[in-house]
Amino acid sequence: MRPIELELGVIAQAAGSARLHIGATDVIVGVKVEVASPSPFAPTQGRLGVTVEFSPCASPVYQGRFGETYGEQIAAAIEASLAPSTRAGGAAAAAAAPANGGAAGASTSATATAAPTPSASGPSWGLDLGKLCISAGKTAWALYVDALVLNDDGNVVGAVSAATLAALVDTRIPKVEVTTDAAGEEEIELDDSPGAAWRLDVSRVPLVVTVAQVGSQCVVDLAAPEERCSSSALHVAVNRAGQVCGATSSGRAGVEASMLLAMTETAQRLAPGLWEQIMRFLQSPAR
Amino acid sequence: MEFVSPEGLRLDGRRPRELRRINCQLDVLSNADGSAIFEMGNTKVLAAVFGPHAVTRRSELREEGALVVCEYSMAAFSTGERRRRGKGDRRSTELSMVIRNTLEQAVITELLPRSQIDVYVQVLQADGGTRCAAINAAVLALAAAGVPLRDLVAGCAAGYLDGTALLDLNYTEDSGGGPDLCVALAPRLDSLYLVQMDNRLPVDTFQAVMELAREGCRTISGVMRAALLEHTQRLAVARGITAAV
Amino acid sequence: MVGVFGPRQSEVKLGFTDTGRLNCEVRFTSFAAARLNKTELGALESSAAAALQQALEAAVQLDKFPKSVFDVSAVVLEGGGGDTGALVCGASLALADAGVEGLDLVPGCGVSKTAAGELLLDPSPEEAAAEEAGLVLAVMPQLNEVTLLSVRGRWADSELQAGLELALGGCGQLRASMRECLLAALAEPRMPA
Amino acid sequence: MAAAGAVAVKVRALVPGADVALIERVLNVHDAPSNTTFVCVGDEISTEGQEGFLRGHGTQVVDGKLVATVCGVVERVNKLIYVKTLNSRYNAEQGDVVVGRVADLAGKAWRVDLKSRQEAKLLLSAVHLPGGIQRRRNAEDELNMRSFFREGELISAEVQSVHADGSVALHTRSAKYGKLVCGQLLEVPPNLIKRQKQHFHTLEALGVELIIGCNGLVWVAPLRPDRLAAANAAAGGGAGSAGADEDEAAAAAPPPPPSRMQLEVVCRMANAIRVLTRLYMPVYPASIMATYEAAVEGEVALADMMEPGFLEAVVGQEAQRRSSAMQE
Repeated sequence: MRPIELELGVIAQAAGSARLHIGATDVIVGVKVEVASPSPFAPTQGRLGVTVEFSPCASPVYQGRFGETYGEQIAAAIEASLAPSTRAGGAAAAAAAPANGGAAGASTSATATAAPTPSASGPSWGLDLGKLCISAGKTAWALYVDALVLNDDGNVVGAVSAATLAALVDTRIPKVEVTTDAAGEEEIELDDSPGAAWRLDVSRVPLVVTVAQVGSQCVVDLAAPEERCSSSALHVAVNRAGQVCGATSSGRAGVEASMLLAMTETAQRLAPGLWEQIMRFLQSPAR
Repeated sequence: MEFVSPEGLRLDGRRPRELRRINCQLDVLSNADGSAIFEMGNTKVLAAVFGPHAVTRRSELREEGALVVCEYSMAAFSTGERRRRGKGDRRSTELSMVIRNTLEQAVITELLPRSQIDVYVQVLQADGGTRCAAINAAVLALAAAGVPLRDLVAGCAAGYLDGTALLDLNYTEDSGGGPDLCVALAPRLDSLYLVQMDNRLPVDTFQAVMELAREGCRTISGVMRAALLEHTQRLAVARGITAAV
Repeated sequence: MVGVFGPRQSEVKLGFTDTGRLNCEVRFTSFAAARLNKTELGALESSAAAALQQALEAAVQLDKFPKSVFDVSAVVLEGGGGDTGALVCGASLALADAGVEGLDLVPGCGVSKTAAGELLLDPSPEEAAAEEAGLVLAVMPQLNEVTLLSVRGRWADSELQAGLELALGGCGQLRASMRECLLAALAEPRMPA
Repeated sequence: MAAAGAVAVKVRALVPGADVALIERVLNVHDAPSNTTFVCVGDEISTEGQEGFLRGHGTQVVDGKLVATVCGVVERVNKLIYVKTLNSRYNAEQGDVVVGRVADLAGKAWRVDLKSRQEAKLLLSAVHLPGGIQRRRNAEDELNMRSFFREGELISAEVQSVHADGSVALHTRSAKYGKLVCGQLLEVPPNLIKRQKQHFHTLEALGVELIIGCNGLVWVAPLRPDRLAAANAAAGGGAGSAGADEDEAAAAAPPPPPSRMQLEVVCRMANAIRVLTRLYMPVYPASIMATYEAAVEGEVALADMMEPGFLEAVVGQEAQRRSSAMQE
């Protein structure tokens, strides 16, 4: 892989941000936190939203709305890697709804229990959205991860994923206290002092690695011209332990099943080392 | 809310006639023909220029001069409150038009017939005065791309709050409800390329605010000039031009 | 329900290509996705369309249709679990029925992993909602080439392999029934359009 | 860039403007001789001591004073004063060797993207017909244009003429021009390229072919002894392999696949050009070779050529070369 260059805290207005260069690929990720109401499907969890935008600065082809679908696809892959339940679970719950609704009429609780409920210890991977809850069913932190691609020289997915990890490490969330006043109304007090802020636990956040097929070889970290030569690619989310936490395929041609497994394995071998390297850099005093 | 303290200091500790800290970086993107980051306090704007190149849509081809295309977009994380701004919302479209109009006058388009210049402005951080910062970043990027310009146009905002004319408003001052004047000036030609103002302002005060904004433009233009000169010199040395002479 | 239109001439503004193009569009009926609001529905529809396009693109011999476009529009009448798999199967059948040259039929199906580590082929909505991890696979069985793979949740290596094999087997079964269905349709006299 | 399985990933701090700082530090920008005048947009150019002047490129006259319209270096040739920009798009001149990508077909011509100010056209009548037959092009040839060059393919050509409105006409009426396959394309700011007598270079000792297009596109490919013949054959219709270019993957393409050694040399050469581009240094055979040899001597791995260590070494070498040139 090409060397990765990272810079943290580039956006003053964001709770956490990172800029990342890999080759000439240049992405900025900003994380914002806001107090919002939790999703009705998961009242005890914070919200998570991921967007990926291509700046027209990257290339004139991204002028107007072009590149939005591509951005959405990347965003979906990153979002699925950060939290198990938001998008995939939402779709599953939605699919479950008519079936349950038909059987039990007004029983809305049926779907609520059917929706994936992470155990008390939090989900097995990704971010623990339960920690983002302020008051069950009423208020929770909404975490917005916004990525901006300033230059596309290949491996955008990997770059966005790594930058997201770094930005999440950089993120500070203010402490809040919920007090109940006489009328039973809940009030939220924000403690704005930087010392009182807490950080997210990123130890379970997987990295998304793109493995592409060029000819009959598995290749990682392609530059833009190389990307045009690859027939298909697999974006694999792998956590630090080397376990697969999700995958999506892309490309115009089919892949043989054996090749698919080889690609996954490549990703599994690569990602833990990458994860450790990034964390070591982020924790090093040199920064 | 008090915008100017009795000691004559503003919310961020500036004097009324003081600009924020300016920082210019040139050639920050490798793909673009010219690019620049213009920072002014907490406002940070990136501009990229592609071209001049052949027109992409033949119907827009102009025989007599170059076509300037502008797109202004704000990053989702750029504002204090996160707001999902789709591309092409009304504010962005309006600002794209404003920047385009200003730049079309600044570029000597007659020299580049039948061609097109794309200017993309991306706001990375917004803290008031993005309009002017966008113009400044775009002019820097155009100069870095070697596009002939009539003058080093610079933009600056000024306002009038608490009975004082204030230079270069930040976001809090901008939303303070007072008049806000945005000016783009060609310092050598001493001609105005853009004047925009909202809210009302007595005519005699307008003169003072206008003069202040023009003063600000001259100062900014000077800073931009220094940045460009230094950059040019670096490039020339790397290229061995000076050594050869 | 899937309809295929085309091949038709490509719009001039998109420029020349020597291969064809495939446009996919997926809509959910209002009762198939009653619990979603507009934006969520939009996101679901566009992601389903992207998945469908990806699954079919490799199978349709687009290089045989220069300068032309196929429109594949699908409507999900009722979401009963495994929507993506069903979409791919339906669209592939529709393409074959429309006489579009393809490399193979593309069956697609899903596999769910329960919390206990059991693997379930073609999960029902309840099973899918309770799953710990899942995957969707679309494949060209005759060529043994995977055209779409989407994995969610955490998998151990051996589990993933077993899940893939199970899904491949499921796709094989699907292909057989899809083939029969097409042959039966051929045998029937057609109504003139 | 690396093959799968290589896990060593370097993560380090991003320092904006590191390259520029490097140049400044090593080449002593501020100590540079100041007998050249730099100007910025809107600066007045002194015309003192000159009776009358001729206004050249990059200048305008405001109130009788000469004012720069671009940033750059002031050049004076007799009475003519002009400003040379250091970074701008390619301006075509007759006889230039260029490398471009076929954008699309327009009637009897190919539109070629040269990364220039205006589009360039390669007329059907400006290419050799198969077998070198001399005749008028007919409608059939027009229909078969794609068998010569397709969209997206790279070609080398020569500027035949520049029209008054600035548009460019190309020709490939020589065996050395034509389609380019199996190599790497590099983009260099055109100002870094000097017009020279020779733009085609074959480095036989290394087995590399180098085309330095005046428009800033540089082509590096493994030298194929049969290239000239192949070029003719390709022009002879029925060109098979299209699309995939500028990649190592292209090594899989037909006649004799270049050896791994050759490919490495090509990559090293390409990286040498990338290094020069990044450091804003002129790109011409001698500078490319110097960088290439520095990498070979220093035993710098292919992937490490873009690392700060090597960049510094290259700048240092350049500084030394200049100081010795000054002493002479």
